[in-house]
Amino acid sequence: MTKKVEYWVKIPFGPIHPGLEEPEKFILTLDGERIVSVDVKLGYNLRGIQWIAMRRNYVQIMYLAERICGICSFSHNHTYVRAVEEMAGIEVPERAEYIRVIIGELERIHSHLLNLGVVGHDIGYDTVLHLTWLAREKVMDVLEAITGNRVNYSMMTIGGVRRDIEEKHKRLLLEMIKYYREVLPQIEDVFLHDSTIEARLRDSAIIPRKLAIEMGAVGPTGRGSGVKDDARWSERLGVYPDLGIKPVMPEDVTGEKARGDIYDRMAVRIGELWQSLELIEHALDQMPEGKIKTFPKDNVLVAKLKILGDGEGIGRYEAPRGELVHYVKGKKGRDGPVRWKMREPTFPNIFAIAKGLEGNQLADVVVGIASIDPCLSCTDRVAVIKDGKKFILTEKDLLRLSIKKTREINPDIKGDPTPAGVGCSRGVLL
Amino acid sequence: MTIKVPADQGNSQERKRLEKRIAQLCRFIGKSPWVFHVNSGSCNGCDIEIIAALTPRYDAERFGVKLVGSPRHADILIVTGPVTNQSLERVKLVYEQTPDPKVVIAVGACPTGGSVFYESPFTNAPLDNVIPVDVFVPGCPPRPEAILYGVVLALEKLAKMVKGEVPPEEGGE
Amino acid sequence: MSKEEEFVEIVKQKFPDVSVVIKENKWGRKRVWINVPRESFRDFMKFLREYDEDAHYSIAIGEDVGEAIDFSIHFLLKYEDAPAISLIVKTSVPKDDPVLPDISDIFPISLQFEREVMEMIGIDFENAPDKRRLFLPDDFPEGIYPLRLDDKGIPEEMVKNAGHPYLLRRGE
Amino acid sequence: MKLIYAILGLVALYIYVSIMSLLFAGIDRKLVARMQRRIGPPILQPFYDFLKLVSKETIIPNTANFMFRAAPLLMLATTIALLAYTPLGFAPIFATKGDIIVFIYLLTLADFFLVVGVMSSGSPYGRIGASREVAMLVSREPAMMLGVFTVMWGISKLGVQKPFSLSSLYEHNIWELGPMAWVAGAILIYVFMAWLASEIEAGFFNIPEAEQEIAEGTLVEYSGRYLAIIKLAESMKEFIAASLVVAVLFPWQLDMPGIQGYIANLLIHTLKVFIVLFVAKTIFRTVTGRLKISQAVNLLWTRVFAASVIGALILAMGVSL
Repeated sequence: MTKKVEYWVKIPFGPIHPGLEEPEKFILTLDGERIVSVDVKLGYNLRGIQWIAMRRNYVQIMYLAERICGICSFSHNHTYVRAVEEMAGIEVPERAEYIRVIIGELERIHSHLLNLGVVGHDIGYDTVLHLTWLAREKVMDVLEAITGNRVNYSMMTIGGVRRDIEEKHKRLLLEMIKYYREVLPQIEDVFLHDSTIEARLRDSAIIPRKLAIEMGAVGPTGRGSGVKDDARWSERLGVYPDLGIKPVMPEDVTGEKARGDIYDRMAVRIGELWQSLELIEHALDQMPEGKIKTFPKDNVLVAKLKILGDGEGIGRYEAPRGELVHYVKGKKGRDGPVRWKMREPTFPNIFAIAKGLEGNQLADVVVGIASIDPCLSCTDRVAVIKDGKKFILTEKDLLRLSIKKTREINPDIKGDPTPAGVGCSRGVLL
Repeated sequence: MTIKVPADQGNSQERKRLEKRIAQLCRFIGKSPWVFHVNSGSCNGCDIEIIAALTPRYDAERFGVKLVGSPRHADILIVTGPVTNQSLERVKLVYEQTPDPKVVIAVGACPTGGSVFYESPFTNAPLDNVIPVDVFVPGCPPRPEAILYGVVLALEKLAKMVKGEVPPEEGGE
Repeated sequence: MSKEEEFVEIVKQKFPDVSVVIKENKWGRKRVWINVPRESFRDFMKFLREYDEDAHYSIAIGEDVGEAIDFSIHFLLKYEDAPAISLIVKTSVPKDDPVLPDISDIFPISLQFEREVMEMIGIDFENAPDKRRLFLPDDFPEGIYPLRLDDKGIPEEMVKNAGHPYLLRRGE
Repeated sequence: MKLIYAILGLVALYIYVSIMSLLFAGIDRKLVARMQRRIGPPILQPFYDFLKLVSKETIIPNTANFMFRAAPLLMLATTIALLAYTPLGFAPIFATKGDIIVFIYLLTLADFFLVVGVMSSGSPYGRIGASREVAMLVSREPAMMLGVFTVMWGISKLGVQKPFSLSSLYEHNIWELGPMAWVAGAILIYVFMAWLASEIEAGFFNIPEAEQEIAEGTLVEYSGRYLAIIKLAESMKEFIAASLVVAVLFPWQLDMPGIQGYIANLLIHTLKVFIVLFVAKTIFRTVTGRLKISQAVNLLWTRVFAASVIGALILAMGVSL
């Protein structure tokens, strides 16, 4: 193999970067514009949630669980509550299950529309951002009407739901569904048939099925690569089976086999938007009357949990970004859990996309990362402590750091760059 | 000609002349505030509300607000998140890079008092002891209208500060 | 014979010294809890890989239980048709020599979970390909493992307080 | 004596074009916002941006050498020099034989100075932006040059005082060269529109300033006064590039004598430039997203250059028969 001299540049990507909404740091080794290898450095978002949880009781942790991530706050709350209910063996009334489904699907709609806009924004297509976010305001209004807050709606409590869905909320929901039945076809048309988006998203940042299974990719990222798994379906969660839930695969939306590129991930998200609308409709008309929580008062709840709380519980739920798992271990006589750990869908997806990005161009990095819809605030749970010894990484200047690094690691090209990425960026133009 | 207003300049007459010079030049900052968003470990509930403020329904662009990509171009620094230990250096760095007449807005409960992460040893929550903050917008997350109101307040404060009424160190009213 | 019982039969033949329990929660979801001694941990993982090629490694939990450290992993097997087998494999490691075999060649994603457990609880996975820190930045003091409950955990004076009124009254 | 008039004319033109281009930038931002169902900033927003930027403190990275400071000024200087050769509804001030070559040379020189300034700033983001800018620059010029030279050659066939000069565009125009030229004209419209879009980096070609990927691309290091100068120079370059397209393809003018003639022609020309820029920039920016640099270069070579070659051939056949 003739010795090819290549000039690599290492570009730190993040942590504060307009393209990425959260601080994460990808160190990209570039050969010209082609990415050779990606190294992920997390930890900018650590707030010590697990450590704080050791000092809180069951009810206080619900407020902590919901502030792990702003966009999927209901999913975290829902999974934590399920884990505690499984550990303590608490029954949930039928009506509360249906309300949980409705709020969960509303949050999925708002999170998917948000991600469609961000992906459109990342390829410079600002009109898509503005129009999808305008459409998203509709679901935010409905959520605010039902739960009182646009983001971080604490609807869940252990053993049921905090607020009920009255008659006027039902009318609002039906009217919203009618509104989305008109708007979604346009958004779907933009994302599936527009030439620019097709040119930018087809065959870029590909995650093959084998890599997706190895890296345990979940949610739209996994399903986009052909892994047929949806936590609500594989867990037979609550009332989802009788609402007719099944994982949305790219074949049902685009008609072709899943290729694992950004295009398929977007197609899965659009398919899920349609599915959420149907789920809400079925839930609305199958919802029985009855009470919405088993323990009316919270202090009664904490007292009961002190007695019942023994053993371990696993909660699994399909957050908008993928399968979310919470593990709670309780001991009798303690009003808080002994151990609480969560694993967010972004954690495996980040390492899957890091592998998937190799061989692509720099321009694909932001879109690739945005396509798995990273929620880094979920991913970092335990933070670091800086004690007396001040060890300041005196980086004089954020960008100057990259200059220093580039000059430091001026490429010693002894190792030959073997790009593991598959598929070259074939520009099919209009 | 970068005008550095020397805080404890000997003859205050020379300083007053400099300040008048700045005030005369800086009156346009109110008309075209360019915003740079700094996420220091936030749960991005506030970040999506900031971007929602730029989208059609709340539309901050009608005041000329524009989200820029580098701190060099920014006038307003919007900081969200409880300043985790790792982003502490980044926040200070970005603050130093922003050109001079600048305003810092802390959006959300986390920079104000560390909301639910108040006792965590890993966050140095009130943004005030990291960088001087001009406006705190409370709320978890604050509504887009509250963020826009915060921007307007910040611009008024900047205009007053530039005219010299509000001494830049203490917080003013 | 549901999928769980069938799986448990196979496990019982291959690994006689493993304790297996099937628990069912209030709404009828069965989970298989398996306790594996440290020695047969690695070949149990190999067996899982053969049993289901697409096994999904979902979460790894490190836990400080007084004198030992528990390490449990949740797997999802046979999720092609509806109710998948939800399996939790538990092993425990004494505190004085917290060493576990590394399984990142069988499940590549487990490397990241191991890196996290290494820096948070202190279990050492020998011959793990990448022992760098995942979440903790480089200037984190060596000996401290944040999630430990004993002396190696976060000392009291590191607890900060961002001006919360009630905290002050409790005299902290 | 004539020189003093020329310089005065140049200064007047400079003031006029800078105001008009900033005005158009405001209208453009307003229209794009309206198309995205937003209210959008006031029309005079670019003026406020410019004045605010002038009053801001300028930060110079200490790794940047003197070229970093000189580049914006040189860029503005080349753009002003460019004004002397641009056809603004009347023959350019220094119209000589073959001044089309000087025009294209100055146009590319302005971009070149920006690239040199960014490279000297030393930031890898800037370097990536600069390399993208050069890739775009190289791949868009040939298509335009081929188109302009063929049109000039066609017109000089009809007997013109100064062949190959931009002033000859106002004596005869492409549409008088017979029916074959009309077909060629249609193709050349596509070529020139694509060239204009890539010159002002709108829509598909908004790659060097791609703020998502590489943090504001080329302009990442500039701030304060230098940024203001670069923004002004860039919007003036937009106006000049559009006026070249208008002069070549839609050159119909009133022939009124004296000063009123100049002013009337100038106003008509400005209106035409606004329409062309509206199509090439506003609509294009709203409807399309950004391509990858490899796709953009691929598009410029395989589609735009090919069309330009075909157009030139048809025009040549039309003229020679």
